Amino acid sequence: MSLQDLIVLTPILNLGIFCLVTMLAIAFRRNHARIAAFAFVACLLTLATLPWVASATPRAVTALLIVDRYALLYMGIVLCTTMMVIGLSYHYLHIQFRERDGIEEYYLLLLLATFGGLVLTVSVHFVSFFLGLELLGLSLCSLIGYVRTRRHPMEAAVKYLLLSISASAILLFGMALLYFESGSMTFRGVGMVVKQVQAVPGLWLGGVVLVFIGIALKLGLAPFHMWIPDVYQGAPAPITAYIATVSKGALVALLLRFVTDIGALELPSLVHLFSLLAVVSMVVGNVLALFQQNVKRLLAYSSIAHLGYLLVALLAGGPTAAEAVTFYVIVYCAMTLGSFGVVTAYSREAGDAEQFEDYRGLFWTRPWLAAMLALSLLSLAGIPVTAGFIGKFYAIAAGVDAGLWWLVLALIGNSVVSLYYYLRLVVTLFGDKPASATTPQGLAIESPQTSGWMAICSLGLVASIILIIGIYPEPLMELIRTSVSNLLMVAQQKP
Amino acid sequence: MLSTPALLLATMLFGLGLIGLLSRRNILYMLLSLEIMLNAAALAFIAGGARWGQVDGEIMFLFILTLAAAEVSVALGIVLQLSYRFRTLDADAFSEMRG
Amino acid sequence: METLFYIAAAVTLLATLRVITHVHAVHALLYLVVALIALSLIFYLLGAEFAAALEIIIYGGAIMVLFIFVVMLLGPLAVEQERTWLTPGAWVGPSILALVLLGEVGYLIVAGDLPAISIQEPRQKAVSIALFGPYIIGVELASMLLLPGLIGAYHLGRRLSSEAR
Amino acid sequence: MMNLLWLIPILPLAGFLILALHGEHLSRRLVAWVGCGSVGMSACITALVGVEFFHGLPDRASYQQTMWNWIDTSEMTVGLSWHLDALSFLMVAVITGIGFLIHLYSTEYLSDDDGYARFFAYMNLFVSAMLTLVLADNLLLLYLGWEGVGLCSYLLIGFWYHKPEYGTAAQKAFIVTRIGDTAFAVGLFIIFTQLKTLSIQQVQTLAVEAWPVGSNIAMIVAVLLLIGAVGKSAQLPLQVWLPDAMAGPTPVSALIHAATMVTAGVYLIARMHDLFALAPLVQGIVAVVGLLTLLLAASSALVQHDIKRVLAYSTMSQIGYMFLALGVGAWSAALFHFLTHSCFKALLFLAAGSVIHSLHHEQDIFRMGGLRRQLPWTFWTFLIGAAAMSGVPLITAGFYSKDWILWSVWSSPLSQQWMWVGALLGAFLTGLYSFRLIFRVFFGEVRTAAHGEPGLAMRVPLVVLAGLSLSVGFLEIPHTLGGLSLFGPYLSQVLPTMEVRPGMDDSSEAFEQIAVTCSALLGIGLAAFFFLPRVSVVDRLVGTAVGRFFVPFWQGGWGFDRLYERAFIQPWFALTRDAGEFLDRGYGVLVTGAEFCHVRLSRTQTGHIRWYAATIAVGTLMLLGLFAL
Amino acid sequence: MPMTLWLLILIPMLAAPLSWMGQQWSRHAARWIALGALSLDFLLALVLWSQGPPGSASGHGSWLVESQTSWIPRWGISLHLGLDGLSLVLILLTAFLGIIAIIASWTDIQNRVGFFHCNVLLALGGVIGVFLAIDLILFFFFWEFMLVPIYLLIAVWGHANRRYASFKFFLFTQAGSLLLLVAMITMAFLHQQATGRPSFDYADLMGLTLTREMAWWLALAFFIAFVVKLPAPPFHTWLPDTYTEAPTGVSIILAGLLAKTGAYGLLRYTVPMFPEIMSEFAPFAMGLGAAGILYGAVLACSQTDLKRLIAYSSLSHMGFILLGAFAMTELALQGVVMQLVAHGLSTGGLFLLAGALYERFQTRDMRQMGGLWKVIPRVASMALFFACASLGLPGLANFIGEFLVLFGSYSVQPIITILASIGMVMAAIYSLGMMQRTFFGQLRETRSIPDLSNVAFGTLLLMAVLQVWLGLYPRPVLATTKPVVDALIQSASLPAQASHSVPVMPSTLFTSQANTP
Repeated sequence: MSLQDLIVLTPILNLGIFCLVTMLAIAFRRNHARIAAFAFVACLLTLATLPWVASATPRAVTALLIVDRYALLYMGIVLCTTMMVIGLSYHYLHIQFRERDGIEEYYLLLLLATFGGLVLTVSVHFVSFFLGLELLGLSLCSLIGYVRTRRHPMEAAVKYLLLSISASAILLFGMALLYFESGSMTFRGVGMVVKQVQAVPGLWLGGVVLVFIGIALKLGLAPFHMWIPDVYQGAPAPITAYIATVSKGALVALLLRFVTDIGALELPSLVHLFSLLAVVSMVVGNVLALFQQNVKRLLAYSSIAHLGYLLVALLAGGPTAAEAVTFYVIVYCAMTLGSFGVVTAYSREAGDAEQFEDYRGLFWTRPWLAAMLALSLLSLAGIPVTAGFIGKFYAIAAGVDAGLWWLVLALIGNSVVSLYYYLRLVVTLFGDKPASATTPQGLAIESPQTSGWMAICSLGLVASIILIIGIYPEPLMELIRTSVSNLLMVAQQKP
Repeated sequence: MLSTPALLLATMLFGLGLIGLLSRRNILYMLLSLEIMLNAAALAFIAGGARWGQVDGEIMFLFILTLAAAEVSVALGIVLQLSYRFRTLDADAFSEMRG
Repeated sequence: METLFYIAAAVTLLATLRVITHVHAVHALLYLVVALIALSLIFYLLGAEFAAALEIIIYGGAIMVLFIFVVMLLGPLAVEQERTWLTPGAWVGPSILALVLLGEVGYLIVAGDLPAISIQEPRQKAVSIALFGPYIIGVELASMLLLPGLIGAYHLGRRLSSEAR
Repeated sequence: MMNLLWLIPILPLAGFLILALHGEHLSRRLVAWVGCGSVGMSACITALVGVEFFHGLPDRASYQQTMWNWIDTSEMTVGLSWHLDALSFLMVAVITGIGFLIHLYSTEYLSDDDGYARFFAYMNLFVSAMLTLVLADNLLLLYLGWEGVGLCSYLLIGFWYHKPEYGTAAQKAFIVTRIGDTAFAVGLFIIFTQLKTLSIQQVQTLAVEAWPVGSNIAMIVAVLLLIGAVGKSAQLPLQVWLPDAMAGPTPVSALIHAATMVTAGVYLIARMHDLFALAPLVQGIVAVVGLLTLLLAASSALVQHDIKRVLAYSTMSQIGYMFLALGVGAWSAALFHFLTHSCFKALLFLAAGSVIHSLHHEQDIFRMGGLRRQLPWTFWTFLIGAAAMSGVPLITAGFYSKDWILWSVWSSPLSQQWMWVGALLGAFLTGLYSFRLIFRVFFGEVRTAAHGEPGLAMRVPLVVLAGLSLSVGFLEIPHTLGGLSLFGPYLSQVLPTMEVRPGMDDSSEAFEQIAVTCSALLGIGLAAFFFLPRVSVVDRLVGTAVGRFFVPFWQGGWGFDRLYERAFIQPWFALTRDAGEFLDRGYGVLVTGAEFCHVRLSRTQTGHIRWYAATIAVGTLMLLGLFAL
Repeated sequence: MPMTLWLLILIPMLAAPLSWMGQQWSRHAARWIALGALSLDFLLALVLWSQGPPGSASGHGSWLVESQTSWIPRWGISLHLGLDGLSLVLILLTAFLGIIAIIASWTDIQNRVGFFHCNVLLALGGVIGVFLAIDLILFFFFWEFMLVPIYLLIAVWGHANRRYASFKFFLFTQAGSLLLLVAMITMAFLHQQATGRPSFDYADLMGLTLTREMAWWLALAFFIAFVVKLPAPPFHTWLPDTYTEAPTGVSIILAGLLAKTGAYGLLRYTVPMFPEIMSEFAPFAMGLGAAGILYGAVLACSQTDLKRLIAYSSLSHMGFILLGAFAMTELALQGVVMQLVAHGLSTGGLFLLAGALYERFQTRDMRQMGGLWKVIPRVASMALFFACASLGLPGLANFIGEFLVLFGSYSVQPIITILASIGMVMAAIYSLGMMQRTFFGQLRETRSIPDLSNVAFGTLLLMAVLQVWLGLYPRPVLATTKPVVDALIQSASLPAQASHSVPVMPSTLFTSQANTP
């Protein structure tokens, strides 16, 4: 561990130290606002180190990590998203925890999860991969069940816990098989085996498939998507946003690196596996979302489909694919944050606003909130002027570039189908307010008239990001292009 | 070399764990089954280490152990909370969210 | 050597089978402990004696105890089963399996021809060097991993302060 | 003076615009002034133009005037241009002259109608469109007028819109003629594609150069134009609309469905005579169509109850004569008959209108009778009209025109003997049904009391038209009777004169004329025999088995309406009964399918952790099996 | 000068939020703002029209006015606008019909007025953008952009079945346009393969040399995308529902303008980009056009819902556009342009009247009407006029459009043209049937009903005057678009020679790089 190593690890170290400090701060004195601000600043400072670190990259730190621009970019995504989630969470928690009983650990767990996410982005080794993933997963598990007084979060926590550990077990077993076959736990080392022999060893292939299944489970790709809607629905809204964005974004970063390093796309059977996962995810996600009446579940299903789109881009391989995937991740994070952010901002003490009925006529009572949700949904649907369009453009472009015609057709077909349910929600926003304002459970709706300035600021920021990317994506494209070329360059340089 | 039979054993243990996970309704048992699966993975790593004469497998085992410890503590926390609130550990009872 | 391995494997499998089929939590746990011990024997046979030791200490010791602790805490869910815990028949299975293992270990000690000993330097040293050399980051991460475990368990397992009153 | 030509169609159009946009706010008197005045001024200008046309132009060839280029592309240049020659001048004169008289008549006839302004607006528009039709220099502009008169016909038939059956009749008229128009349009497409021009003059010259006689293309074009003409002129097989068109006010029937519009087909064929000459077979078809129509219509006219329907069928029949003449190459004869027919048929309709007017809109001739004394003006004018139509020799115009046609049929190299026989039968029938009408309406006992003679505005047109019906025939007197020939030479500038078959001399002409005269007089006599006696001979005749078959058959216009109802209208309604569409249902299946899939897939989301774990296990095993083994 | 193009787009777009806010100032502020913005646009377009001598502009490649700014160089996408005769005519139509639509909504829309006009302006801005963009992605941008406001307009202010209709509209269009997007991207990549840099520029892609198979698929995608919007069977089933359920003003925009964007796409992209394929494809496309004419007409005859009838008649009219666009003769193309304008005016008028009727009787069912001429003669007479226009009465603009198309198509596909002509008879049946059932016959209403207001009547009269003007003197439109039409025909005949010669590098064929800033 040289000084240089420490420098490139600054972001991770910084956040790790902040985790510890936050814990101490909580132990010292509980104060919701202060801790929230503290966590926010932690992310902000970490974010600030990224450009500084960039000059020293790329650099491998031990066999476990590699810090390159690609990783830094994803770190940036993860950190920005976390900051937004913190912004959204404050008011939400304020309402949920009237008793002020143990709110503060929430931020600590959030920071820890983010820490795990950062580790994932730089991992090139099974150990760091696995540990990062578990850091993220365990923190999330606690966060999902954080509002432990309500039934749904607990139910979601149990489901997430059990299924996520199953996923870890499968992943670990796959890794073990790969290790058994190749004698190496670095991604590239694992990939070397295949490059040296003519026929791909079955055990190796099995290991890779298991690892992919583990990742697919965490990402919620069909047919391993079952837990997604339940967890999304049960988790507190800001955490749902977090699961949908940070955990997936970081994992995609890792997946892209893994796929690139082991050269998975050179093996037809793995390409077929990915194609299958992509198509099934798109179809299943969209079909399940079609007539869904619960907004959070609907968004969950849509996220399954979006991961499918993303896989199409990933499958294309090559520089365009990496670019497309990264772009898509950014766009996807922004619009998911936007949609779940509105759910968060519109939630109340009795529970999250998740029924369609809650949103009927929202545009006429709270136009900005509704506009934000509409914008996010249209972005998810891929309508121009929103970032979603450019994202979809990129995905299609990658697919076309690689000549994946059937996948591209599946993608656009599914986009059309998905439009239906997004529009269903949008049209609800513009509907007429129902006469009797009760939820199906018979609870009177006291629709909140305020959402806290932090949430509003975050949403505004997200909206402007969606619009800016949608209208002038060039700077972001350039950034991604340089970063991604780094990933590929490293991949080619050091075999 | 015992590494290949060990891998076989690991696979069988993994399978047994999986069966346990699928067949038990009590969350506690499901957790136990998961522990078995993790253990199986750990065994597979050890077998890999033995095959290549490396210590990496063992090190991975250590980390899996750490995970198991951390995970069990969270899991048991949840189990306790569930039993406080809902007076049941039947996994099928927690299916209010669906569709 | 190989026979030992296969016997231990058989014990592991049998014990594990009982874990997943047994209806009583404590019994199942007992079987699991047996399985873990058998597994640690296998680790040992594979040359990973450090892992074997940790398996028993941490897994068989710490984690399983945690489980048992929770089972005890579960109160109503455990109370009804308390009577059945005391039946002596429940101890038979684990005891037999444990005895088999004991025999194996005894044989190993008596036979003395250990595969691990054939490695020149002590295994733990290599593990330690690797652990604090190339895997230092892993160790740090693992230590961080315990933090969410700690906090999660603390937050989730705790009752509300108002409820406690 | 000639450069005022453009005003002729434009003035009525201006009248239309004034009345349409502002008519409701004008007094009736003013409306009448505008309505009649515009047509009257048109007539005056026609007269002025006529003076110069007859004196100023060398050889009275033709005069052209372009207002502006209507369609102006590099491939097609079509001007809004007028073309005046002998043929169009004849038409213009008839349209403006008779049109003015009928307008004048209408001022009184419709004096207590709500839609006074609307009526005159439509009438003015009609005159304008009709003038456009006949003055058009090119086929596209002709088509504009062609469709325009169709529209006005539609509007005027459905003038009393509150009666649904009138509306239906109007629709029927428009749609049936539109079928013809469409064929006409296709003809235009072919002409343009082949000859790259639509100018009538150029089309004729180019066609003669480009297409050999009897060539397929000439035949096809001629047939298509013929279908157009047949539709407009209510000839077989598109004749079904005309009897129903009598739903419109009587002046409308007089102007549109007797004097002008229905003869547009005749005009078209005459206009394009060179083209038809290229297709002898089609010309033969024209003759046959004319002959068949004239017999069909004449027989149907015999048994109608409605006075206007009788006249409608008689119109079809007389136009049949014109077609027959055109078919045998007697272009001038056809147009001469057009001229006389316009006068006497307008007269008959107006007189019938006078009857109807004074009987409070009673149209059934079986409820009329003995009106001779109550309505002497009407009676005498009607009598003159009927006589002209039947071709009472020497004194009526109808005699001279019909005689010319029959003589042409007799002597033309293009005709057959049986055609002449058929035409002769037609002449007989004409006398019969014309005087049936006279005897039914004006003789016998009084069945419905009339409330007095019409006023001056209605009487003047009647008298003028009666005078014309008697006099215009003298423009062309066969040389067996003195041989004054003004009309034929006048048109010879535009239309070729018919060559007579060899071996036809004065004696055969005299014989032929005697036959015609006899048949007409026989018809009148038979009518007197049948219908004059109090106990009608006819009733007994109708009672016989033959009568029981033929009377309903003829009344229904030979069953064409029923045939079309079965063959076209009912299938059409069957086709359009369902407002949905099958393609939409196809997409509906997709939606249902998606819904089905959604419901099925939703059931997999049970919420049970163990089920989820099971899917994971199964999924893992399957993927491992698929891709790793 | 180039900025004027952006002004054309930006005026309505910037006025949109203003009119939304205007709601708070006074009841009619939103309407006046919208009206003002569109009038300004209209005037601007008129100025452009008067300035550019129509004869000098020669269609593709060289534009009357052009504006190019870099946007996304990574993909070779630029903000490239270009105006030629075709776009000019359509922009004039857009602004005009926009004004009409706002007048039509004056009494129709009473709630959420500001937001309504905001959406109208956004949609119109998008439409104008579509007509101006000559970068494919920019085109697509506007193409999609206009959907959302239109969707909202239908979904919020529509009639009873509005949700269904709005979904159908959006889904169909989106399906088509995503195909289009894929095709566009493919072309950009092909350009990259050929020259080393991707480009979405119209001129660049026009010159692309394609393999036959690839060209076939691309052409198909370009065809379907635009035909869905046009629409023609079997992609039309969104049309009747959408046109029917939309509020009056939006129906006018939908039928008058959105359908035109499809036609515009066919003329601007599909036909000139793949001339060879299109010439092979023409019989099929023309057959589809004829099928649309007949199918639409038959269904129009079956309807009892007034707006549905108009909708199907609109489908029928659009068939002529398809027919003409693929005939690729000067006459047919001129006819297509004419039909675009004429159909906008005639259908706009009819929808306006249907809206007026709905406002008065709260029904669109013709079975519940009848004899209305007596009560509301102004509505009736205007309906008569527009029915005549719709059935293609000579002297009105529709006639010019339809006949030029038919004249132009006959030389190419006689049989199909004859079949299409049968549509003229059917047009008479449904148009007159509509008049008969609505205005003629026995009167059922006994209460007194106000006739058209002077403003509405004046508006309709204006449209009628335009119909007559263009029907008798179509030269302004024909002359303005002549260069475009000539260029189109040239591009269609070009490959016949080019296919035998050596493939030319795209960049040498068209010199669009010259005007890159």
